[in-house]
Amino acid sequence: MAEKLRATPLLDELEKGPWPSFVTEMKKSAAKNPMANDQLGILEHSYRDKIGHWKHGGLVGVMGYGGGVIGRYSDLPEEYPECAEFHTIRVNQPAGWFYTSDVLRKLCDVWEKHGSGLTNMHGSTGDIILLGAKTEALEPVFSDLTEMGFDLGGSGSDVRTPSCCCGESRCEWACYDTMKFTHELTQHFQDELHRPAFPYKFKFKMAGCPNDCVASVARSDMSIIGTWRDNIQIDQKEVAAYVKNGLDIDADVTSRCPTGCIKWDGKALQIDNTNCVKCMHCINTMPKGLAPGKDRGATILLGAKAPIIGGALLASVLVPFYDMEDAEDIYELAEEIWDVWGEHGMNRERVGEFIQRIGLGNFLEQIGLEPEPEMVMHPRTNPYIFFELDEEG
Amino acid sequence: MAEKLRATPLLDELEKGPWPSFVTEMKKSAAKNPMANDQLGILEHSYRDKIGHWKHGGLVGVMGYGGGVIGRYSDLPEEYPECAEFHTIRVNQPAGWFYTSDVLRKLCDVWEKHGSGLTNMHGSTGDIILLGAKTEALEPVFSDLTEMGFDLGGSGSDVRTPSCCCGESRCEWACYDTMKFTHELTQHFQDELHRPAFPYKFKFKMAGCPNDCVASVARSDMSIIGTWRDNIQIDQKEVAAYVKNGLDIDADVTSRCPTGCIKWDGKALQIDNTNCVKCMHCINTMPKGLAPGKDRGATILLGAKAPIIGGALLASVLVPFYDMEDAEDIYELAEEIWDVWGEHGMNRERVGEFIQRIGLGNFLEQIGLEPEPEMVMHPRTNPYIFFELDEEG
Amino acid sequence: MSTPAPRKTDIGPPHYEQFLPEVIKKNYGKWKYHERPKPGVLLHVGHSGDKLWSVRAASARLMSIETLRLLADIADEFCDGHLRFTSRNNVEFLVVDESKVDPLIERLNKEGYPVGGTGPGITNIVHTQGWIHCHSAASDASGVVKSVMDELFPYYDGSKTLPAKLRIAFACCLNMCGAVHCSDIAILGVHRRAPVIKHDQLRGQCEIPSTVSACPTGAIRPTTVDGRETVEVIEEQCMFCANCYTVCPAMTLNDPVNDGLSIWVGGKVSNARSEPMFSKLAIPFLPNNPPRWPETVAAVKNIVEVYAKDARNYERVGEWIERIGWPKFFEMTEIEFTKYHIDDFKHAGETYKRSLHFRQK
Amino acid sequence: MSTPAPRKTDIGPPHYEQFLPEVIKKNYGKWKYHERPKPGVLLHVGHSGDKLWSVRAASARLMSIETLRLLADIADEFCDGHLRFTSRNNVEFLVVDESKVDPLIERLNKEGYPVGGTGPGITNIVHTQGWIHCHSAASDASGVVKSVMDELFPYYDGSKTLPAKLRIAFACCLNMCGAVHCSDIAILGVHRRAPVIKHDQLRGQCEIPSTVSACPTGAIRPTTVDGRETVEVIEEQCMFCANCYTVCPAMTLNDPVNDGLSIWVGGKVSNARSEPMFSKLAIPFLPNNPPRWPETVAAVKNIVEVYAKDARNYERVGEWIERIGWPKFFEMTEIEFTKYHIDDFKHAGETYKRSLHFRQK
Ligand code: SRM
Ligand code: SRM
Ligand code: SRM
Ligand code: SRM
Ligand code: SF4
Ligand code: SF4
Ligand code: SF4
Ligand code: SF4
Ligand code: SF4
Ligand code: SF4
Ligand code: SF4
Ligand code: SF4
Repeated sequence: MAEKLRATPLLDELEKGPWPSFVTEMKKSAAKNPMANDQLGILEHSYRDKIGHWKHGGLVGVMGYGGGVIGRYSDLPEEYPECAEFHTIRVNQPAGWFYTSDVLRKLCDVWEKHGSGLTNMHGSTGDIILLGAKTEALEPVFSDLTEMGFDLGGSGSDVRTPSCCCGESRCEWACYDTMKFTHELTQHFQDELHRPAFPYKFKFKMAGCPNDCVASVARSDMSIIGTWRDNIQIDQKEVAAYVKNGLDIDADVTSRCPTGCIKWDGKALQIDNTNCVKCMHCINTMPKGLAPGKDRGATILLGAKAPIIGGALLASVLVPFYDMEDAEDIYELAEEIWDVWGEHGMNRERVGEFIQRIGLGNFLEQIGLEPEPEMVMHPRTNPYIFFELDEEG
Repeated sequence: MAEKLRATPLLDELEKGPWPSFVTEMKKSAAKNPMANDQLGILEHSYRDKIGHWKHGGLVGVMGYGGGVIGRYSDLPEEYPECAEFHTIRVNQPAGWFYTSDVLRKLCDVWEKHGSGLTNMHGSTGDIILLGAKTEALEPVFSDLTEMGFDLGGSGSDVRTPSCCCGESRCEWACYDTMKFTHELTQHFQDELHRPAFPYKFKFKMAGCPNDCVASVARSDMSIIGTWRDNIQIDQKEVAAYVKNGLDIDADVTSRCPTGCIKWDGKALQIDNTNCVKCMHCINTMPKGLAPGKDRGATILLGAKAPIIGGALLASVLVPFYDMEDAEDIYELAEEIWDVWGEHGMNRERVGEFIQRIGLGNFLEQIGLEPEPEMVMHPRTNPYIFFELDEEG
Repeated sequence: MSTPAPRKTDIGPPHYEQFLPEVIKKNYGKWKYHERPKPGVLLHVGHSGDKLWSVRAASARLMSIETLRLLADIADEFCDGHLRFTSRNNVEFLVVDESKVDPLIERLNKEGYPVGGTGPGITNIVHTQGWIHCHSAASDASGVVKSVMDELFPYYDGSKTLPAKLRIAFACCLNMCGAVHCSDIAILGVHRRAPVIKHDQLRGQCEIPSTVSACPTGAIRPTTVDGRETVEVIEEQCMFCANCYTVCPAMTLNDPVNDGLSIWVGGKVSNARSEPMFSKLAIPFLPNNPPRWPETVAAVKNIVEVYAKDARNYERVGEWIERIGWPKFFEMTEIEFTKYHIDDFKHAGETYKRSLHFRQK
Repeated sequence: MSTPAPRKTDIGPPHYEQFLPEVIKKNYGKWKYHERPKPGVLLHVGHSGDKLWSVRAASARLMSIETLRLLADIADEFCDGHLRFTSRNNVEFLVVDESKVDPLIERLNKEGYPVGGTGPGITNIVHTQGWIHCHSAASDASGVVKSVMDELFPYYDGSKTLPAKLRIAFACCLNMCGAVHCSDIAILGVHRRAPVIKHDQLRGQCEIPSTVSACPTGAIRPTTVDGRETVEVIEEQCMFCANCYTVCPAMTLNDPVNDGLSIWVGGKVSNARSEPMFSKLAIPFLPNNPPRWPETVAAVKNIVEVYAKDARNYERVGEWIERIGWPKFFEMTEIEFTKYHIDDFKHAGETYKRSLHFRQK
């Protein structure tokens, strides 16, 4: 059915210019879908009065799940009745965000049938976002999705949809199989993902190497980043070729090594691997010449988050080197952490804040890990040590 | 009068070895002075039972002064009656700790007459410490001291005895006259030094250059450190001579410059002075070849302290460059600070803690200084800005 | 009437393997190196010698199913229907036949999904919902992103390059779903007015104790209005974090005049050379000026251009600023340094300059 | 009977100028450079060509007036009675006649005040009162300092040198009068037992509210004992800071068994090369073992020797550790890393490692 598009003089400005226009996208849907058309109208309204027109969502969702749907109602239901209910469905993406044209079309069909026709490919956490459904459409969408093999992602105080870089599927630097691990982890924690039971959200992100192409160190409660322990692999001939082809190896590579452990003597590259901190820079600059070592695994870090409410955190080192062959043990580690955090964490306290509150030393004790100097930038500078009372000198 | 020395089998061990022995010093005094002899005994007692034997001091002092004396009583008055009262007198040292033999002898005479004969040359803050006097001796000591031109130092919540490096008197790097400034400052603030009226102590320390030989950045509420704005003075001939005489100028100088702004091309030293951060390292390594620039002054920093009770602080930049020709204006700046801190500071809250509590931005506003980026390591990372309400957008 | 199929739950995502092209299955974990043959194209070469061209195209992230179907058709035409999305919401077409690369690029450009975003330059902006879908938004997301990317487009399509990757992120409120806290340049929606309390709504929807305790600065306290229990806000203590609003919808912060955007710089997440860093405040406030937010676009462009001119190869924005020093950054960008730039939150003291290591002016 | 002289107050310290030797008055502010002709001797040369030899001698800081008189006599004999003390409590004799330098050194060595402490090595230890005079002390100061300096003496008198200056400080309690918070190596007295409360004394000498509020962790609360008001301490919340004791003498922390010493490393205050840094915890606890504290002496010596072997020229202890990394420091010194090393105070989170930048083992 063809719709008469809402007038959008302000938004029309955003159809100009070389970058793909979300307004054009909205109009594409709006042309066929009354919900998308009203959504276009309400956005133009926001552009006019410089204010959003969405209210807090109520508790909407699908049966038996506590997450996966973000409820949303507009505050102008009379003017834009078709998008008065405009819920978002978070659909768990396949690991690595790979699709075939077939499966994409099937997703589109489901969404054409039940929703606004608008999507986000993808949400910041990694989900496929289906944008704009009425309450009554939720169960049918869910049933059609599971039918074609998809399931919902996380929302609320649960495990959030894990995501990962493409890793071994398309990158020569991956130190473990991020996609396999992510898929299996997601399958393993289906219950934790769908039924919020934590003090707050818990995100996993997996990156194959220290370049961290999925920003895990900044955006996940548990960040698993590939690394290696042995020597960087060097192909001296290829290195020499880079130099010959114009790479200023002193200015751009060796002088940029954070520990100065790499030297070029005009002929060969020497790396003092005991002082390499696995930053990736030299490898990044010469992908043909250098590669991570062969003894590979990952560093596990904990506690990244956005600023609400104690300030943003980057993740901090929990396990300096983890052999990803025993990847299953990470499930146990995660469960150990959830037990402690679940019992002692406060409502809306992310695990990173929780660790800061109780102290990393105590936290390690409770989850049964030994303290290691790799976990800190430096030892304490203040003398306020909680010596234990039974330690009589 | 000759004393029979207390038996000190444990302390006697500390008369061995090449380093000057404080036990020997104590015995020297103890041989003539019963107070020092009992002090020797009580220390041996402490060595035996591994515990100190001093109690909190009461309020002792000299008439009209609120500071300068640290009262001290022993908890073993019966066993060591002569040092049952063992107060310390803090005497304000001459700036730079210069003495003549004459004046030293006069000090000794006063102390022989009234006290234990033991001293610290000097205390950590800088005072001459006269160690061990009875309450009744305090006024007489004071009167003899002032007679020969000395006065008491600070203690309690007052200006503490200012101290400084030897500066221009014996150092080629001094960027202002630390001793003159310290003497005049001390004279100017006699009232604030002798009559505690602040929330807590306030220390001044003056260093002639960024080497900070008086540790002012760590140990003073107001730290005034000499620096310069123009180019480092270079004597290329002398630089070349250092190199010729074996200085490894690349390893030891240029590669150690924190901003990499200094280069040696085999013949001449080039400094990109716009990127010099006045660290002193290159100058330190070649005192004949390099010297601070000619446009000299000081950076004023605020707020260093030991850890009680919020953790130790280093001082932070308050005035990036101050022309020490107008040194007098610093008195006004200090008074401005004391007014604000005096009014809003809590009891036992050092000025550094106070600034952290109210925020450096607010503090600057209250003392009437403009914010400058040199005052911070970097701008804020959290988004919690207290926008002012009258600033309607 | 057919009997309904049994309800499926907890099946998790489909297995990725079924969506991978053959060349990937074969070379999985066995890639040798990559090259960037041209802007927007990555060439990965396997130890086997196999080659894979990934052609990266722009996307508005907000996409109609019409567009998804178009992309599916294009994928069928050029690469057996194989495509993926990136962690920054670009689309990558996975091509094994080199001869299809250029025609694919041409087609994508024609359809309005230009190719680029690889190597040292600017790629897609990670962003959030804004006025499209979120109740918290202090600004729109998509409109600002579109306006900025239009202006910076030459750094996307490769007609201009930068010293290093420059990652921009956008979040429409302090919750920072766009994870702007670690971006080279971040644009962040901010409120600047204390919550206006809808007392009637509050009575129905909120618990007073949890609303009071939601406030990190203690600005909210219980009170009575018209004889009924509610809360009030001590405005001077409010830092506009909106945590109260998350907990209680009656504490509204949205404001047409005082909401707007702030600009942050110098964050990163990679471990390359330097450790991950937070973004730092550059500009505390710019007005909401739809549809094209010219002040914000100009501010971002200015920073990009100053950086482009002054930074060294492989030097991310934060690394560049650490080298030249913050005073120089403010001087070169002609951005005013104000008291708002000086941290006054929990660890503020840790950001004060505690040495003489700065350039004298 | 003579009338008493009018009482003088607020005269301040004597003017330094009267104590300066002529050569200093003449060259004040006009020194050109200095050299270190031999250990313990500095030669300053003025633009005028004038020369001043400063001969630096050790001191126990705690000095009898007998010794001060001896030093005065020596000064008279070798340098017109001119001497000064340094910011680290050494004595410097200010000599203008070069021929007197060596005899002076000989004399000082003979009298037991050996010459040294200049250049890259170890100079006098800044320290505090300890059991000599302070009520707070968790250990003696002078005894530990003497024991350490005896052992490290070769680094003082120049028979051994170090890569750079190595500054040691000692403080006998957490008040840190020795300012150990920024030293290459610091020795710090620590209590490890919660305050024992002398209830009788408390009633007479302390205010209960101020005692309660003195505790930064809230470990102290009001209670009644034998029907009278006093306080109690929740032991698990006590971090042994002794702030309560400073405020109320009845809260005693001194303990013969549990008091002892901790070792800290890597602080500095100069701006040379790196910015000033705090000292960091190396060893949480070593027992009080008078008269010579062998465990502490051995611990300090070990750190000095590992540093001496591994550090580069002009590399202070903290700079060396930053280069090699803390894990390596613990490995090389064979010091155990424990949970006590992990900060858990106010800004603890700022010390966690938030990157992959470390050496894999
Ligand atoms: C949809 C999405 C933004 C987007 O456009 O992509 C989103 C949207 C919302 N986020 Fe988020 N967050 C989204 C990714 C993130 C991320 C990024 C990430 O996961 O990598 C972050 C930063 C990382 C982190 O987790 O800290 C993030 C940090 C937050 C926070 C702050 C949490 C904190 O601890 O600081 C909140 C506030 C809250 O939880 O109450 C929040 C809350 C919200 C809510 C539910 C609003 C609210 O107050 O309840 C938003 C619903 C918007 C809507 O109407 O759809 N969202 N949120 C992202 C999820 C899509 C997906 O599932 O793929
Ligand atoms: C004598 C001296 C140590 C020495 O042997 O040299 C000393 C001795 C005492 N200091 Fe101190 N402080 C001395 C320099 C310092 C320094 C170093 C400095 O000034 O450069 C510091 C660190 C810098 C600072 O000010 O923070 C220092 C930080 C403290 C503190 C912790 C203050 C804080 O804010 O963290 C206290 C505790 C207090 O004030 O209650 C303190 C308290 C004390 C008291 C008064 C004990 C008390 O609890 O009341 C000590 C008296 C000992 C006695 O019986 O004589 N003393 N005190 C130093 C003064 C001598 C002089 O006047 O020259
Ligand atoms: C496709 C993608 C991963 C994915 O699974 O989706 C990816 C793919 C590659 N990244 Fe990345 N990175 C991707 C997001 C990231 C992110 C995450 C982000 O931006 O939010 C980062 C961290 C950014 C940060 O630090 O803030 C990231 C930091 C890097 C780096 C480190 C750059 C640096 O100097 O800091 C490299 C190395 C390099 O560029 O030489 C790298 C290198 C690469 C390589 C060369 C890896 C390889 O051998 O295949 C890939 C092509 C890079 C290019 O575009 O030039 N990738 N890369 C992501 C593409 C996003 C996009 O559409 O533009
Ligand atoms: C005499 C004294 C100043 C005073 O007024 O009393 C002094 C005098 C000199 N200092 Fe200092 N410094 C003195 C305490 C300090 C302190 C304070 C402290 O240790 O508590 C410091 C800061 C230490 C720190 O960073 O922790 C200090 C850091 C320096 C430095 C920087 C060293 C570095 O690389 O970090 C230099 C430069 C150098 O050594 O090349 C320096 C250089 C000098 C020079 C060469 C300056 C000159 O041209 O005359 C003097 C002889 C140094 C030597 O002993 O080798 N002086 N110097 C102090 C002697 C103390 C002692 O008895 O040993
Ligand atoms: S994180 Fe490393 S392994 Fe993963 S895509 Fe980026 S560069 Fe490749
Ligand atoms: S990976 Fe980084 S730390 Fe290691 S050698 Fe290369 S540049 Fe240096
Ligand atoms: S601080 Fe500077 S001016 Fe003062 S003595 Fe030390 S080196 Fe000389
Ligand atoms: S003083 Fe320091 S920063 Fe300046 S040129 Fe010399 S070494 Fe470099
Ligand atoms: S950043 Fe804020 S406004 Fe934007 S989507 Fe997230 S919660 Fe909503
Ligand atoms: S916006 Fe934040 S600071 Fe302001 S009242 Fe609400 S919770 Fe408190
Ligand atoms: S450090 Fe403590 S014990 Fe030692 S003198 Fe200072 S206050 Fe007294
Ligand atoms: S020692 Fe410190 S932590 Fe312990 S009770 Fe006293 S004030 Fe509290």
